[in-house]
Amino acid sequence: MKLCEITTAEISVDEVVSRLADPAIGAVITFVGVVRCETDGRAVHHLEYEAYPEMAEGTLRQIGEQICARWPTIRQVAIVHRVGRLEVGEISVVIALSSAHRAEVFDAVRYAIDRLKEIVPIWKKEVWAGGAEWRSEAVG
Amino acid sequence: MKLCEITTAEISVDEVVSRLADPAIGAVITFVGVVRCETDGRAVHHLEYEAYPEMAEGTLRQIGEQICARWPTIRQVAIVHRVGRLEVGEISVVIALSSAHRAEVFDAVRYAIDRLKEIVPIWKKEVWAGGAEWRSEAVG
Amino acid sequence: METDRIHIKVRFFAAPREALGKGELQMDVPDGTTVGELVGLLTEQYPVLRPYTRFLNVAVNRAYVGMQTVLRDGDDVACLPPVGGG
Amino acid sequence: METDRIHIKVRFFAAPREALGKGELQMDVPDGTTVGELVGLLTEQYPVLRPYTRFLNVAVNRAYVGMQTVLRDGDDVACLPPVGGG
Repeated sequence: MKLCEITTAEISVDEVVSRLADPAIGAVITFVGVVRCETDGRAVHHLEYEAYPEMAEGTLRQIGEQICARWPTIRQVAIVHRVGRLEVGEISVVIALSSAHRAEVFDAVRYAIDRLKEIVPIWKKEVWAGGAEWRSEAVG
Repeated sequence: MKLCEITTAEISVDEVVSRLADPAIGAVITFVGVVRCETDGRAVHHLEYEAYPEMAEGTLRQIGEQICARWPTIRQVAIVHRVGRLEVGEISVVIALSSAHRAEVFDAVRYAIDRLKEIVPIWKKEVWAGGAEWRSEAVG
Repeated sequence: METDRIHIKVRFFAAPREALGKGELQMDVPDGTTVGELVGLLTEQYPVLRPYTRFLNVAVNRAYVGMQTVLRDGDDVACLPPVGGG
Repeated sequence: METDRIHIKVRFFAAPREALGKGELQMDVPDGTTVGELVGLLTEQYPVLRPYTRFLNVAVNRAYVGMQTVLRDGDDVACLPPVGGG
């Protein structure tokens, strides 16, 4: 089972956490991204995510490797991002980090989501009542 | 559905996250506590959790209310703690916090798990090959 | 002349529950008894509780209280050893 | 005498993909062409890409590269607008 994956299927947090299964872990932190009904005051109808999957899975794995190098208490990192059409309330991404104890995992998961938004080739199109727009953290 | 609960049943992270369902949320952070095979060099066979459930659910709700008061960007807090006999690898607790955006939720979930370990009337007995011991953060 | 007495329920958890061999006691104590005095009485009547009493927190009717709190008839008292959830 | 030419695949995503109306181009470019020169060529041949090119990152064979990188025959080039996952 891959630790990092781009998928068109619905994401289960339990399933992503189960990818980290290991009797030595005592804590898992997850970040769950959910499609919001609203951005910048505009009512979102749905989102369309597009990825360059052959590259995006590798970029996700790199983020995982960087985290394990930077925070030695992190045992493993699983990141699953969904692409395609997503409705409001659906899960777009789950990032799960495991460690023996709870300290330090919080900083690491924050790093993971920040990097994911910066470097992983995934794009998001917001579709609202009167139109649609490709959105990124970097510009706009 | 209760946001905070003491249960004897297996915990699903997805189910706990679903308690926060709300079209205005964009991020959920979860802390997942997992039974480790080892503490302080001793091989754990299993754990037994005991709670004062009538009080523990109220204490969990208090932690949720304190978080919402202290971090206004947090919308809701769900905390589910399992009691009874738990095997290595099973989930003991899930803490889930929702917010419109991802900032600030990390500090809040760290606060939640620290307070849970300090004030909620739940006790943990470690059972290893040669014996058993009630453990707490405070003494021992 | 007899002192007025009140009836309370005292609950035990985890290690002291196991030491005592039961999770609940029904007790009659003198009216005006404080939580601290109750803990003293318990240690006297049940020496097996002695190793645990100095670490106990006490909740009355599901809220943490101080040792000076005066008990009332019908109170639900819980003797809480150091907690260890998570 | 003819300049040697190389064959590359160029992929597009998100807004520039929609503007172009397709996700992939097969192109023959002069041997020695850099990534920056390729972006220039694309803007010339497909003016519809102009609003996007100054924000583009380019990956060759699934790794980010700089604009000075020289392309080779068979390269898999991807034009990546600013990402927005999460």
